Amino acid sequence: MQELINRAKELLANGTVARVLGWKAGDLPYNPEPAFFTTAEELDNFVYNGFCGANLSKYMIAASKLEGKTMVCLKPCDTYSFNQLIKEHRVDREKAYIVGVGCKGKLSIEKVKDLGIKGITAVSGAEMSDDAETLTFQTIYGDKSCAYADAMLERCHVCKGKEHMVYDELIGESKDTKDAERFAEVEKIEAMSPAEKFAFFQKELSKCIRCNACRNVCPACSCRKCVFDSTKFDSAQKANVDSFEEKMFHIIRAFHVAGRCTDCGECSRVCPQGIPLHLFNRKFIKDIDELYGEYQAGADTDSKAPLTNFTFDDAEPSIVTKR
Amino acid sequence: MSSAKNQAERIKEISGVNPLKCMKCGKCSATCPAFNEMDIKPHQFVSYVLNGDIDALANSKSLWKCLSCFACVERCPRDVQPGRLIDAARQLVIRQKGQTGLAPEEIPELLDEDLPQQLLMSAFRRYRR
Amino acid sequence: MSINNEEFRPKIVAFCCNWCSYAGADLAGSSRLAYPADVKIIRVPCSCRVNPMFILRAFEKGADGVIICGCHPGDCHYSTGNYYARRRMTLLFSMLDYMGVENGRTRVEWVSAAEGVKFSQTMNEFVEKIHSLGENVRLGDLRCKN
Amino acid sequence: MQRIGVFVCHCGSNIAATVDVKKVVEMVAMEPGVVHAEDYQYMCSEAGQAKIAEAVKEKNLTGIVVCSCSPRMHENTFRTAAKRAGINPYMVEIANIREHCSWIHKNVEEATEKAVILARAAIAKVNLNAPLFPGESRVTKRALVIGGGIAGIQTALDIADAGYEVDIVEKTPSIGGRMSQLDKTFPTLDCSACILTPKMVEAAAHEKITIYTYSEVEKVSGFVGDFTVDIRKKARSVDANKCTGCGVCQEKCPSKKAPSEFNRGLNTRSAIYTPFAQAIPNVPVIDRDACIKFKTGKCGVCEKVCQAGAIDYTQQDEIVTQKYGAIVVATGFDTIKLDNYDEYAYNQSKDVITSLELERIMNAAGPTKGHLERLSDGKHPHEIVFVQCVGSRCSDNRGKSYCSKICCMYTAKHAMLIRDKYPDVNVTVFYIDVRTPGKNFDEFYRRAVEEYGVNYVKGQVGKVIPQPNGKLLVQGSDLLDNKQIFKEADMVVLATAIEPEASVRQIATMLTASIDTNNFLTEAHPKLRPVESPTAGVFLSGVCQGPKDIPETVAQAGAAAVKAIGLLAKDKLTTNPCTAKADELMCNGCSTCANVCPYGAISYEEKEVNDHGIRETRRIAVVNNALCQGCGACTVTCPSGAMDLQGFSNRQIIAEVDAICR
Repeated sequence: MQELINRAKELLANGTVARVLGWKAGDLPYNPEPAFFTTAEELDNFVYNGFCGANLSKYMIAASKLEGKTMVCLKPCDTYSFNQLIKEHRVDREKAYIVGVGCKGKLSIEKVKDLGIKGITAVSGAEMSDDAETLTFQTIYGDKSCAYADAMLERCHVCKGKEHMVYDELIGESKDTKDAERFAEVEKIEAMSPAEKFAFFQKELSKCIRCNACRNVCPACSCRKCVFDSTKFDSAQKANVDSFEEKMFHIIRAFHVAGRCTDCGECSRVCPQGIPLHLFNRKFIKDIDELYGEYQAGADTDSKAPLTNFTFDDAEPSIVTKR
Repeated sequence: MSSAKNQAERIKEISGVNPLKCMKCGKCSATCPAFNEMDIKPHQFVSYVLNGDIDALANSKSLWKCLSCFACVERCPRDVQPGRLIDAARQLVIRQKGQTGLAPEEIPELLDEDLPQQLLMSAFRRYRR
Repeated sequence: MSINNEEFRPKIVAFCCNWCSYAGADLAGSSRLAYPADVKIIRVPCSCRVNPMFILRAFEKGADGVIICGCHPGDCHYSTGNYYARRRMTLLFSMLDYMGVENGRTRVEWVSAAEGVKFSQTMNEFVEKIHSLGENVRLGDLRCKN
Repeated sequence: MQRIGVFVCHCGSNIAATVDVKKVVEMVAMEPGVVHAEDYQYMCSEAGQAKIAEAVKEKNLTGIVVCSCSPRMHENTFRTAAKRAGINPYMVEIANIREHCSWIHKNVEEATEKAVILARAAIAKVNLNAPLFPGESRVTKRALVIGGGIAGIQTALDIADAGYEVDIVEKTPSIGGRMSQLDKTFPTLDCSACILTPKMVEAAAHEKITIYTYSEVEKVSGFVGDFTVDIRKKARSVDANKCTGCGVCQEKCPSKKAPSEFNRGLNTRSAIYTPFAQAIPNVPVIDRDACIKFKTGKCGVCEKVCQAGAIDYTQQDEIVTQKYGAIVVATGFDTIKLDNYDEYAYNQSKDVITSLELERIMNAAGPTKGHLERLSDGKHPHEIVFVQCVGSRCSDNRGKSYCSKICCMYTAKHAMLIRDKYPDVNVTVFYIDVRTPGKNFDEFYRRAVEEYGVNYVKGQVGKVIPQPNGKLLVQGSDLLDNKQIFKEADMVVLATAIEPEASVRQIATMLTASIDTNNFLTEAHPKLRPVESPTAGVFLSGVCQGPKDIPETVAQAGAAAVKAIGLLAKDKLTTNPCTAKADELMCNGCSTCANVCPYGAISYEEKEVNDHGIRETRRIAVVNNALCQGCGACTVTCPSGAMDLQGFSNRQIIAEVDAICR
């Protein structure tokens, strides 16, 4: 972390960048938040640890409009999102100085809490430099600990790899934390009966409070004006009644990002209700991989996206009933 | 009359053939190896069924002269398949006669070693429904 | 199909592309090839104009089935529209299936301007299928409030 | 809110017999926005249109809904009527209550209910319509004719005579097509070559006509008035500018084993060849698959003997790119393959031939120099059997469901010519029906029977069995005598079904012209627009549209030419205003829409926008209205919904959905 701060100060000092986009400490030991830093003094608040899950790519849309370059800290999986935004002309590569930061898996405070660890006052073992396999917590109920891997975000268990897809320089070591099958959860649902599937999604979606956190954090949901806020489809957000967007919001959102979603998992991470929203996106990814060939959004900036492409002998929609 | 109509419907149902598709080209009769043995010719079968003249069909020699070789079925350009109609008429007659069928246990005894396979198959086609 | 007032009368929306399927429906009409009145056709320029939102909207408003008809692949008036539609609809249908919505409620069929018979047959089949599935409750009920 | 008038047409009894039009009027009058509703016998009539004008004036209408036949039929009529009445033509919507309602339903209550719903959907849409204004696009005053048979030649001549440039693209080394392969023509028995050759020469000599033989259309882009076409000129290996057409190369060529396409493979030709003596251009091509020089590198005889030095083994395919305002398809036909018809023994006996092969045998330039002889042993036949409808009128999947139309007449011709030239030959024709509609056609057929003694037998042939003695045993039925006939014939001639030339499917795809399951190109309207494809600017000439004989083909070729001329005579075309349009404030500039646009109509501009007080420069999608054809692919692919289609907007379609589902 210190290496990062030093480098950031250096880049600010020599005028390479006008600001730094990273994380600063939050009000609790486990909730650092994205932040811009413009001076060396401010950078003393910079943090980078296991709780810095936030994908900073989307902030670069706004930063691309600012004067001068921005140093942005991107984890390996964040770089897919950044590439995808380059492809869609939403960020300016020239306005970014990308520091590819090391990552050994990010942590989910929900998972920690689920392990029965509550009332946390301090954490150790989450620092980037630590190679500790164990997290130790000081809590108001005494010291507690758990395995690092047990507290990781779901997305880190299906890690896309430790390589950065785009960067100007790399700082820190990364680790491939994949220890589960990416589509295992999707397959589990696919194997259910229609009634079970329906019950599953009804239960999950019933939790939704339409806070729009998933949409707001999603790097693919970068529209200037979301269709759900527009009058063009008669689907503008209205009172919380039994209306179209209430029911269809998540299907439509998943469809809108299909072929563009990098599976960064931010939607599920930020959902205050704990809805596994990635299951929608990942279903599309699985279908795309199976029907149209493997495709990883954001792995490059020039390939044709699956939904803006076709082959003459693509599967017919009736394949859905046959599979 | 109405029973004749019913019988014609029954034949259509058993055979799965739509005699209205016939364009009266006569290729069935042109191709039939048992043509000379028949009093009602294969192409006429279609019009007999169309006209509901089932009694004549039921009493015809042709019904029992057809070899079920299905050459007419094979060659018919309109998918009318006169062979299937004849087959169906035969079914109808047999069903009306009632208990003339063989009991399964009687069959092995009746089978001749030298019986051509083709004949067996043909009988199979004829009686399988 | 006999109709009595007690019977379930499905609401079925058919999106037909202007160049092939709508013309096919016209041909079915001028050839007097009947299909149930439950089917109502919306004319779109091309199957690729059909936004998944339209389909979900229809279900949300009470449709029991939605069918999308376009030119046969390779014959699209706009060259490639139906290829895009094919991918979109495949993914959408797969998603609906994944969420436990009976997949028989959605269908894509390629019907050319010359295929009046196919149009009528397709609609008859589709209506029959919807009848067998009964009223559509699931889609309208996806997010139950609690 | 619009002020909408709804007009419900009875269409005589076509609609009124199944739809209670009065009830429809009553129901729609209550719809929001509707200020006027009436019904009338024939809305499309002069009087019907006057009613619209009257209501527009009296009720100050801003939108019109006509409940009538398909918009594909009369949308234009009512748009024009609206325009005359002073309303923007795009404020009209049609509810199709005939093809989609009255004609397919029998129950009045049910049909009326549906008609009301369809009308409501149209009303809901009109409520959201906005006036649209067509743009203009230019017309390139040049036509392309694909196919150099009699259809293509005639179309090209007619267009050229009207003063426009025409290019003919022909796949084979010479123009002339199937007609050049025919010996005589019915019902006059003119020599085919004698009437065709002058036309070929005229086309070649015409200053407005450019002929690309041995060439194929490779790529088509653009739209009516402004097509861009890539033509692949295949390498002839002969320099057309130097070649004098002396023919020595063909004589001396040592490779003479390639089957002659012109003679239907009945004999062979040299590797360097012109298909036939009157070929135009009279410039040979080297068949590189047959040429010894190309296969082994050794030979070069043609190069040595060519006085003009025209042989060029290094010649490459060349792509010519040209712009056209109109395209005429005249790709013609071929006979079907008989592989599925084993019963006729076509593949087993050389003496079972197709009628087109008989044409070549009868022709003086054919494989037998015009002598009627058996191809197996060269013997003179005494008994010939003709079989009609081979592969035509078949509803099984072996043949074609349609009648090939020309066979009855050419068989009568063949029978007559054979009986005339060789009175010792017995001719029997097995027929299902003899179809002779056409001027002097039935008389012609009767002459074959009455004057020439051709034996017509009503019945089909079931099997042709080659005999050890070389004869062909024909087993057929005589339905009138109720007999089965066995006839020993020396030759059997099959009236083989014709089908569209196989390459037409690819061409149709390139042109986005619709095509039916039999590979015939679809016409814009089967009765009223028989020579136009539904794709604007594409016209149909000859058998590519449906089976026809020479006079019909020539007539249709002329009609297609007139349609093309009508288009080329215009300086500007009005373009469809139902084009895509991006909402500047919503557009992300993400380029997704451009990726799916088949016309390259979308580009991006850095544009200064004012988004509720925020002024900034943004990358914004801009649609070129002249290029956009209004498919709507971009509208669905656009993640933000910024892209919308005028005339079929998201809100309009959703309003229709709501109206239907409510």
